[in-house]
Parts: sequence; C-alpha cells; structure tokens
Amino acid sequence: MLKKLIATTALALVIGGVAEAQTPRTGGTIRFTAPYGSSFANLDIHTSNRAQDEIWAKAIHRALYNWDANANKPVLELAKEVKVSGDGLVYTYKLRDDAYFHNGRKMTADDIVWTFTRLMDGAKAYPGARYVRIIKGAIDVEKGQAKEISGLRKIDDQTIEMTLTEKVDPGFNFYQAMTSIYPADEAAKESFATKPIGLGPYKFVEYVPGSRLVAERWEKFYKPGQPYADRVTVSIMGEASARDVAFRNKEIDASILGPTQYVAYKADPELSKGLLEVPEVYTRVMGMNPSFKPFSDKRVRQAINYAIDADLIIKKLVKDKAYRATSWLPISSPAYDKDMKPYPYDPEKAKKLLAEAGYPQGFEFEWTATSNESWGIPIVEAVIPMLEKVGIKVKIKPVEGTVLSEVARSGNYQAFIWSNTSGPDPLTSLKCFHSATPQTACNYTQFKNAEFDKLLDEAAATDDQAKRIENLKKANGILREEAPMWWFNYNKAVMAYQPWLKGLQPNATELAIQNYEDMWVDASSPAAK
Amino acid sequence: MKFRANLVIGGILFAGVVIAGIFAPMLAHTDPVMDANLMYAEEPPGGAFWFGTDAQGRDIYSRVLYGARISLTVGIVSQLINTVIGVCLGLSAGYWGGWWDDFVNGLTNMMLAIPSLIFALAIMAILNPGLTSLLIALGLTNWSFTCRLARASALSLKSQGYVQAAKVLGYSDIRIMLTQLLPNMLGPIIVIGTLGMGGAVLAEAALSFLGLGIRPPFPSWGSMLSDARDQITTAPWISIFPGVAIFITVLGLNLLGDGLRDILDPQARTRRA
Amino acid sequence: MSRKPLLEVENLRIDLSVGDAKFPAVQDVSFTIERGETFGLVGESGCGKSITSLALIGLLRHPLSIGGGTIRFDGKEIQNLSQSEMRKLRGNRISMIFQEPMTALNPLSPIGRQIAEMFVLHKGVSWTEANRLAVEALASVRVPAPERRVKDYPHQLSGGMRQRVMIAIALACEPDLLLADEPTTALDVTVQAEILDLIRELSAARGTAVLMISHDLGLIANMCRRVGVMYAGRLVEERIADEVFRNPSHPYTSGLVASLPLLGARSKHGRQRLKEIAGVVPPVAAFPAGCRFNPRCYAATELCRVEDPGVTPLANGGLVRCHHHE
Amino acid sequence: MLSFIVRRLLQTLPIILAVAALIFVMFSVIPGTFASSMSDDGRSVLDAEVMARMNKEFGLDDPVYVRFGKYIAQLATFDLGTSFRTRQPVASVIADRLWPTAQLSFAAMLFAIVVGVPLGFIAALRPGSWIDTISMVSAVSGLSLPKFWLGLMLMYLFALVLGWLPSFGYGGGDPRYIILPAIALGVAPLALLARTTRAAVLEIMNADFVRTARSKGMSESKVVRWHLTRNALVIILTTIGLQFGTVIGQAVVVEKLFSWPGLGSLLVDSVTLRDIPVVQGSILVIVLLFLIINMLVDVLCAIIDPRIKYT
Repeated sequence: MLKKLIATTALALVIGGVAEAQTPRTGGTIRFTAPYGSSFANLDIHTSNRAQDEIWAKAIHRALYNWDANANKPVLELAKEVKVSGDGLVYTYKLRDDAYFHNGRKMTADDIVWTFTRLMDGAKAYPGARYVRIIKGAIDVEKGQAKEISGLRKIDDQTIEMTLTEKVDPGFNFYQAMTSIYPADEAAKESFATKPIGLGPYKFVEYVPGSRLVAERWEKFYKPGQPYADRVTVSIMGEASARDVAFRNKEIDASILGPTQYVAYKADPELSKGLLEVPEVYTRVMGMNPSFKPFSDKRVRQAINYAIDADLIIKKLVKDKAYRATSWLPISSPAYDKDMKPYPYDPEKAKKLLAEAGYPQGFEFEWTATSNESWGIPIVEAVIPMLEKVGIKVKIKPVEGTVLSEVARSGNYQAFIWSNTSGPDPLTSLKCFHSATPQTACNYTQFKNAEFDKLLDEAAATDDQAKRIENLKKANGILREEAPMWWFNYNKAVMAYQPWLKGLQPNATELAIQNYEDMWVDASSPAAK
Repeated sequence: MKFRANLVIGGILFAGVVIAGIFAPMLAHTDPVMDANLMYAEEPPGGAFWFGTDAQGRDIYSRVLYGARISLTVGIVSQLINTVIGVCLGLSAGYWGGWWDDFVNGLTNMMLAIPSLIFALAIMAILNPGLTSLLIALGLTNWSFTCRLARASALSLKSQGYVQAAKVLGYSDIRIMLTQLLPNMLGPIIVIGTLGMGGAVLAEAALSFLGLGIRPPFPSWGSMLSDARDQITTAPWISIFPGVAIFITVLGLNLLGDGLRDILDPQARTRRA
Repeated sequence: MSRKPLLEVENLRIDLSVGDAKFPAVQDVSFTIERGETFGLVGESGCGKSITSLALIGLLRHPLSIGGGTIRFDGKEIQNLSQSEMRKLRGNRISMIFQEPMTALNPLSPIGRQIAEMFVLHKGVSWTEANRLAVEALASVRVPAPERRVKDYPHQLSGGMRQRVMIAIALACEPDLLLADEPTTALDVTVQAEILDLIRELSAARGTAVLMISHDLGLIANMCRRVGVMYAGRLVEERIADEVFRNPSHPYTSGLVASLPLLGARSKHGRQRLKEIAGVVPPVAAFPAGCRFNPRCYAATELCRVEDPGVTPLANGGLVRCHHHE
Repeated sequence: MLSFIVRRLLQTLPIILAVAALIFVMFSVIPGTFASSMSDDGRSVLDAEVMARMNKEFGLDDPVYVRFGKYIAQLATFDLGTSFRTRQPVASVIADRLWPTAQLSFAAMLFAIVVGVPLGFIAALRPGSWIDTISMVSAVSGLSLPKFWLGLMLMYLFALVLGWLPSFGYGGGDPRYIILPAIALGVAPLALLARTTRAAVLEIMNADFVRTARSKGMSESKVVRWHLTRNALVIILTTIGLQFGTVIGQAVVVEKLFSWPGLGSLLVDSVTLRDIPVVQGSILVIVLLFLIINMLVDVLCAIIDPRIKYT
C-alpha cells in the first residue's frame, strides 16, 4: 500500500512537472535509452515508423503537431494557430516565425510543402505516406500522376492551406515523427543522411551506428529558455537485463521496465521513488480467426473470454504492469467506457457456452505467438491450463514478430496473440474493425458487423463531439459483446528514472518518446556538468 | 591402468543427466508444461518446490528434469546428423577422390568459413523457432571437422593392404567403406561427436537468447535460462538451476570427450582443439 | 691425462615406473670404455641398450630413471650430477647421435643454426662466429657447398645428409665420448657405410671414444674393438669383438652370430635356433625368473629357470652371464 | 610469396560465390518481409498500399530467378545492394559496424592469446601439477558456460557490485568499455587455446629434436625458446585462425548483450527485421574476414615453417 502511495506521489510530481516544484536547471546531459531491441534504422526519420527511431527523432526533429502528454491529445507545434473551414475540410495554418533549422535558416511554408511532397514519393514508399494521404491530391503524387499535392497550398511564407479528403483531425496524423518537417533544400543533399538538420530542441552531433546518438542544445529553439540540458545522448539498449545493470549502476538516466523489473524496482526503497507509470494505448489481445470453424461461433469466442482468468495472469505473471481490458479501446481513450465491465472469470459459463455451440468436449486450436514476455508465449503458457479446464486444447506455434504481423494480415492463423495500437484517436483505432477495412490493413479478425459499421460511419460524419464519443462507446461495447478477440489487457508503461532527472511526461502513446526540451537534470546527476 | 579422471568424472556427470532425462516422468513432481499454476508463481526453493517455481508457477525441479530430455535430444540428434553427413561426405570423398573429393572439399571449406552459430541463426529464422528446426539447424552446420577427419582417414586407409585385398575380392565400394574403412576411423569421430554435443547444448542456449531457440511446450534449459535473465535480481533460482544443468551437461560432455580422446585417438591431441 | 678408463659403468640399473611400481628395465650393467676406444652395444630392440646410452648422457625422462649403480666419467661420478652440471658435459664432452635423422633435427630451424648452437652454448662465442664455425663443421662432415647448405632446412636434405649434420653437431665441440644410437639404421644401405666411415674417421682424428649401439652385429664387428651384448636389460656377454664372432659364449650371442649372413658362419643348427626364438624380447614387467633368456634358449636347464646366472670372467678376457657358457 | 597470396585469394573466390548463392537461396524462402516487420510490434499499422510499394521498391515482387540474377550481377561489380531499412548502400552500413566488431574480436582474441597460450605452456611444462590441473579444469569450465550468461555475470560483478567498469556500450574509444565484452567473448577461445597449447607443447616436448637439443647441453629454458616455441606456434596459429570464425559467430550474442555496435548485432537486427541485403552482405563480409584471417595465418605458418610450400 505504502509503495503504491509512493509510486502515485512520484507520478503526481512528474505530471505536475515543469510548472511547479523546482525551477529547471540548465546544463548537464540527459542520458536517455532506446529500449526497443534493434539499432536505429538510419538518420532519416521519414523511413521508419518504429518507436525506437522516434526516440531520437524527438530530439532533432519536430512535426506540424506534437503530442501533449498531459492533455492527452495532439496540439499545434510548428504553427501558432489554425483556422478550420465550416465543412471541416480546409485547414489554414499560421506558422511559427521563430522556428529555425539547425543550420540557422528560418522555417517557411515551403519546407512543409516539400516535406509532405517527399513523403508521397511513390517510388520510395515512405511509411508516413499513409498520414499525408488525407490531404487532397496526395494520392495523385504517390501514383506519379501529379508533381504537387493539389490540396496543399502555400499562401505566404508563414501561411499554408491544407485541404483534406475526409473530415478527420489532422493532428492525429501530423504529430507523428514520420511526418517531421525537413529543411527543403538541405534535406535533398546527400550529407543529410549522415548529418540530419531539424527543428528540434537539440542539434545532431554524432551517431555511432548501433550504439548511440548524441545531440547538443539548439540555441535558437523556439521555446524560450528551452531546452535546459546541454546535451542528450540516446543509447540503444535492447537487452533488458543489461539495461537493468546500467540503470542501477547510474550509467543511464531512464529505463523502460518489463514486468519482472517493475516488481523489483517497486520493492526497492530507493528505486521505487523514480517510477513513472502510464496507461498506454496498446491493447493486448488474442485474435480469433472466424474462418476457423469453432471461432466462427460468437459463443465460442465468448467462452474463451470467460474461461481465462485474465486478472490472475495480470496480477501474477504481468505483475500488475497492465490494466485489465474490457474491450478494444484503452483507458486513456476519450471514448473509454468506465462503466463497462470486463468478462468475468467463469469457467462454468464457458463450458455451457461451448456446449451450446456444439463443442461440449471442447476442441483444439493452434495459437500463433512470439516470444514476447508481455504478449507472447509466456502468456499463452499460463492460459493453456485454464483452457484445458474447459476442454480446449492449445498447440503453440512459435513465430517471430515479423512473421506474426504477416500471418495476422494474411489470415493464415487460427488464433494469434499480439499487442496492437488502440489509440490515441478512438475513431481511427476502431476503424480497424469496420467491415470496409481489409484484413491486410488492420482488420485482422475480419470483423463484420452492420450495426458497428453504422455507428462508426455516423461518428465520422458528425460534428457533435458528444454524439461521436457516444457512438464510439457503443461500437466499443459491440466489440466486447461480439468478442472477435480475447480482451486481455492494456499496457501499463513503466519508466524508471534517476532522482536527478526531471520533467518527464506521461506520454500515453509511447512512454519512451519524450519531449527533451521539457526535461532537465539537477546537480546530483553524474553527468550534471 | 592409469586413473582417467576426466573420463570418469565426465562419464558420471553425463550419465547423471541421461538418467535424469530417462526417468524424468518418475522423478518429476509435476508435469513440466501443464502444471502452470499462477497461484504459486515465483516461489523460492524449498518445501514442495525443491528448486522453486518460475513466473508461470511451474515446478523448476520438474522442468529441469524434463529439460534434460530436450538438451540430450538436441545434443545427440544434432550430432548424429552432423556425424552422418560428415562421415558420408568425408569417407566417400577420401575413398573415391576426383571431382567428388574436390566438391566435398569446397563444401567443407565453405562450411568452415560460415560461423556455425550464424548459420544456425539463419536456418532458425527460415524454419521458425522450434525443436525440429533446431535439430536441423544444429545438425546441418557442424559437420566440417568430422568430414575432414573421415576424409583424411579414408585417404590413408585406402592404400592399406586389407582394403586393397577387399577390392581384389570384388567387394563393392560401399561395402568396403562401411566394413573396412569406417570401423577404423570410428574412435576419433566419436570423440568429435561427444565434444560437439556439448557445443550443441550451448548453441541452443545462445539461440534462445537471440529469440530463436526452442519454444514451448518443450522446457529447454536454454529457453528457461534465457527467459529468466531479467529475473536475476528478483528470482535468481529460476535461472540458476537451468544454468547449472547446462554447465554440468556441457562440462560432462567435454570431460568425456577429452577422456575418450586419450583412449580412442591418442596420437591426435593437437589435431583439433 | 689419467690412465683411468674414460667411462666406467658399474651395476647400472634403470627403473621403469608404472604407477607406484618400479621395474628394472636395465639391471647390473657394467662396462668400461677407454679413451679413443670404440665400444659396441648390441641387442634386439627393447633390450635396454638405447636407454643405457640415454642414462649416460643424463636424458632419461619419466617414467624412466636411474635406479642404482654408478657412472664414472673421466674419474668423476656423474649419475647424481645436478642438471646444470650435467649440461656442461652434455654436448661438450659427451654427445650423442640419434637413430632418426628425420626427426632428430628441428624442422623449423636452418641446419647451420642448429650446429652453431653448440658453439654458442659451450664455447661462448658470438652467433656470427658460431655461424662461421658451423660452416667449417659442415665441411668437416663432407657436406658439399657448406656455405649454402647452412641455410637449408632439414627437410631439404637427404637422410644421409641429415645424419652428417647430426655428426657435425655431435662432434662440434670435440667431445671425449660420442654415443651413437643406431646411427645408420634408418638409412639406405649404400649410405650406411659412408656414415660409419665418417664416424670412424672423425672420432679417430679427434681421439673421441665411441659407444656404438646397434642391433646389427655385423656393423658392430666392423666398427668396434670390444662388444657388449645385451638381452632383456642385462649385459650377457662382453668381449673383444673378434672373439665374439669367432667363439660366442652366450647362447644368445651364438644365435645372433649365426644369423649373420655376411660372415658365412651360419650353421644349419644355429639358424634353426634363431628361428625358434624369433619374436619376442619379454616386456620389462614380465622378465622371467632365473636366466632371462631361458624361455628362448636351446640349452636351458632347470637351473636356468630358477637361478639367475652371475657374471663369469672368460679365459681370454671378457665376461659372460650364463650357467652353461661355452 | 605474393603469388601465394594471390593464389589463395583466388581460391577463396569459389567459396565466396558458393556462400553468396547459398544465403540467397536461404533468405529467399524466409517467412516475413521487411514491410511486415515494420508492424511487428503491433504499434504501427502499415497500409497495404505502402507495403506493396515497399516490396516493389525492394524488388521483392520479382520472381526468384530474376532476383538472383540481379543479385549476382550486383556482386560482380562489388555492389552489395541497398539496405531496405537504412536505404543506404549495404557496404556503407556494414563499414560502420566493421571496426567495432574488429576491435571486439581482436580484443577477445588478444585476451585469449595473452592468457591462454602462457597458461597452456605453464601447464605443459609441469604436467600433472596443481597448476596444470587447475588451469585445465578452468579451461573446460570456461568452455561449458553459455556466453550470454557469462556476460551477464561479468556485468553484474564488475559493473554493479564492484563498480570498476562500465556495463554496456561502445564508449567511443574509451578502452574501459571493451574489457567486459572482450572477456565474455574471449573465455571460450582462451580455454581452447590453453588446451591446444598444452597438448602441442606436450607433444613437442617428446619430439626427437627436443631430445637432440637437450643432448646438446641446452638448458630447459633455451630448449623452450630456441626449439619448442616456433614449433608450437604453428599449431597455435592454426587454432587461432579457426577460432576467429567461432569468435565472430559468438560476437552475435555478446554484442547484443553489451549493446556493442558491431556486425553481429547488425546481423541479428537485420535477420529479425528481414533486411535481407544487409543479412547477405554481413554474412559475406564475415566469411571474407574469416578467409582473410586464415589466409594470413597460413602465410604466417609458411613463414615459420619452411616445410609448408607456397602452393
């Protein structure tokens, strides 16, 4: 209890963040880590959609919008204001006039036009293209039918007009690091690949491929007085056990924790003071393939939800580093229904449902899973005995992440367990279950429900925020009832930080991605100088 | 006779592992796969759980015992495959010579040049992680030494009188290879095989670390050790016992191999490290 | 110079240790070598003649060791000398030629260097000087073009040439005693004579005494003034060479002599005896009781099987170890 | 000598080609593509359009024989292709990682040689002594430990408990950073080298020419220096050459554990993310490294041992 209290206080302190508590200290080095396995792809953030790469990109680059972790929504970053037309399709941005690239040149509307046009280069297949595609005419560029995006117009150096193809909030698209604004001419040069120039708070100093990236304070950053620290180093550290040693050895300032370390850190009187816990927008699920006969029956899918004691798994195996899932939308989603209850653990009910569905003796299925500790085979291993109790036998099919993503997209599975983004925009995220969304996009369970489609279409069309949220809540409720998946949990991201590191933000989209300009290190840091 | 410490100690250690594997169903307390019970997750050693329990609440003692089966299977089967490949290629190449010999030689040099762990890693990625894939991956990547040895022996043996005699008697080539040449090179080949078994057990652990090892339902020591590496500070017993099991097995095999070499292949202490 | 013999070996025993047990591989061996004299030791392989020579130069290594007796060299007992004192004798005053010229030379070192080492070790000269001396030494063993040859490696030389190099090494420091352990066994017959001539000639010129060890009685007869015949770790007969051939005392010696084709003294009788005994010298751990030759001896009696014969002096000089010597 | 090297280089050519063909075939049937790897963590959703364009850009939708032809044509011009992930030439991607791997492997081998060879010598000069027993038992033990486990233990002990050394990272030239990974990587070759050295020295100790050397009146230390070392060196060098292959292979594990930015971790990342050109390139470079090192070893052996002809 006490530990929990300490953790919550720590959380409160951090969220309270910049404004209160202490005055930020200038100087020193922030020693950050990139914990997600592989090395950085390269120094062109347009080519990578990985969280691992966004971690360094946040230091060097900025996009049109940024994610406000405290408000839990995208906010304008490179523009001072935006005017939206009555039909909600034309956005006119007044750009910042104090944003300078690291070579000293001022950002203009041309840079934005250039960047978005680059992203639509069909021959290059930039992953950010899917976000820019909401601008009218972007697809023509991608297909090579046009040189310019017709819906993107420079009015003057500091004003730009954007016409969208549908009524969505472009903030959710253009806060992504994949859409970072590049300096138009410089980025075309070859040297950009080795020495990136951006608008971010830190300018690039050095990159040792596979090891770390170093950036130093950009004096002309547009936020007054920021950034505070002189330098940021981002070390690539995929190995959790090694990261643990390095953190305890005070070689790094922050570390993302897995379940086992979460327990250890919570139990430690010193380490427990520096834990930041955030409900992230990832939903862990077991997807069931409707073309596998037993799973075509709703009752069987529900039975699975009843048969698994998810709370016990979360408590014992995931070590409370997760929140019980009720349906698809996560806790931090604006359309999350607080009154919705998760499926209770009820093996008797499960047996009954199975019997009704014609499987009184149960059945056997093949469960495709990776080795991930939070949403892979370890979870499946804990589930196996529970399903065994209601007569369902499980055969594990181990695969790598890459294969899992292909298998889910091709439908070549009976069941899979995965972690999927379920935010931050509830509408976008729920669209993955719209019957018009192909399996190859993200409707992995080929979900098809007329009522659900209608609710979603209405939500997309309406201007009434309350109605939209109401519709999405209902749609989310249908998902719970129809149970195309076993709703397991929402990730609780936990970051351990050293006592001298201040200003972390509870970023629900991905905790490891931080705005470095809001952070500082106080004098007790080994790298305070 | 001289007391051969390495042979005896290695033999005892290895025999222990074999016995543990064979009698695992009798010695184990619980089923290593099905008896996950989260109510007993991460119990320290003692009481009903001699070696404690793991994160899924499974009895580590039982899992380590069953793990012996996996590790022995991995070691023995993969080395058997290696030995068969190596002997077939090497023996025939040395005996027949000619273009076949050149071909086998090139193949061996190529295999030597690709580090076997990297080769195995690639095969695992292609075949998807799992026991069968691992047996194939380790069985296909470590035969070059056996092959070289078999080839060299065949070359030196084929000019021997009794082989020539067998030829004159009209024995078929295959028969000569199997009955005249093979028995005379078996000793050193067994030594290489024994040492290679230890290597296979370690390779399984390394591949598990890289996320490409054996996956459940098999309780393999490598994956147990690798999965538990984050828990070293919180629940060290989960990794200590499989770690010790790997160490004992590989140590036993290495000592056994050394001991066997002294007996079976005395003149070739320096031929292969 | 004293009148004493150069080398006196008395009751030499060499033990073979197997675990904790010790077996005498050589026992009760006594002989003397005068200065400048060539003494031959003959016997089948395994009889202990080679390890006797190794004992003389202090190169017995585990599991072999001197178990008793004395070796007096130039009046001084050397069997208990420290390693460093022994080293001063080795190569310098006692040197040795081995059987296998193929392997007795370091394959990775030029032969000149291997000769020159002797001068650096014992004469304390510089390497430059030693290399010059090595050329001379090579010339003295009649290797053609020695200036060029010194740079050659052993594998570039023929067996005979290599043995010449060995002789050059052994005689480099003009030793008092040369131990030649089967120096020609591994060589072609045509080369053998050349090498033997070389040894004889050079040792005579330097006044070096030679202990010639061979299984070839004919060779010994050619080279040596006196001969010792060894069997199963014992010296069974020791006499002037001519006497041995003309009138062997020990049945084993008779057998050996009878088998010599060149001397023509082969009797039908003797040849058959040798055929009968052909094969095995008993292994060290299984020496028979009584006379060690008794299982193979045509004249063996009950006495031979029970009692170990002592050494009997012979009328015209020499010794024999047999109950029934002729 | 030069012609020897040239000839040896030419001999490696078929091996390189065979390896290239083999890994091409292997990785043409690997499940998953680079595009599918981009959403493997379930975080980002890639739309089918972008994926299709990616596969097109990388030429993955061509038939296998067309790809193979292109690949061989590229190789013929010493072009390793373009990385899917970094979108830069594979050669430059590998070049960035080559030096750290070279540093680590050489440091590991140096450690193995500096400790292992003398250990083997000492053990062989006193066979059966306690020092012989201890060093050989530790050698076998060193061979019997999983590498990542050993590395983790070293990390805990020397970084966390004792605080002597940094636990991870490249350190940009600071030599303290290389110590722990080099030890973790070097223990196995150390053990093998110690054992080989011991066996080699023991064998040579019983060689006839060593007896000859002793009969010359040479002290044991001179016997070792003048006659034993060079002969043992040939065997030791050959072992070192072969061990380099193992070390480069095992570096995959150690580099991953210690966040060492070498070829090994690049290879594992690239396999995981299906960046096939980099995988193929890395393996080819590793094979080439191995062949070059062993060629150097052969040249050294030929210099030391006059019996080896330059053929």
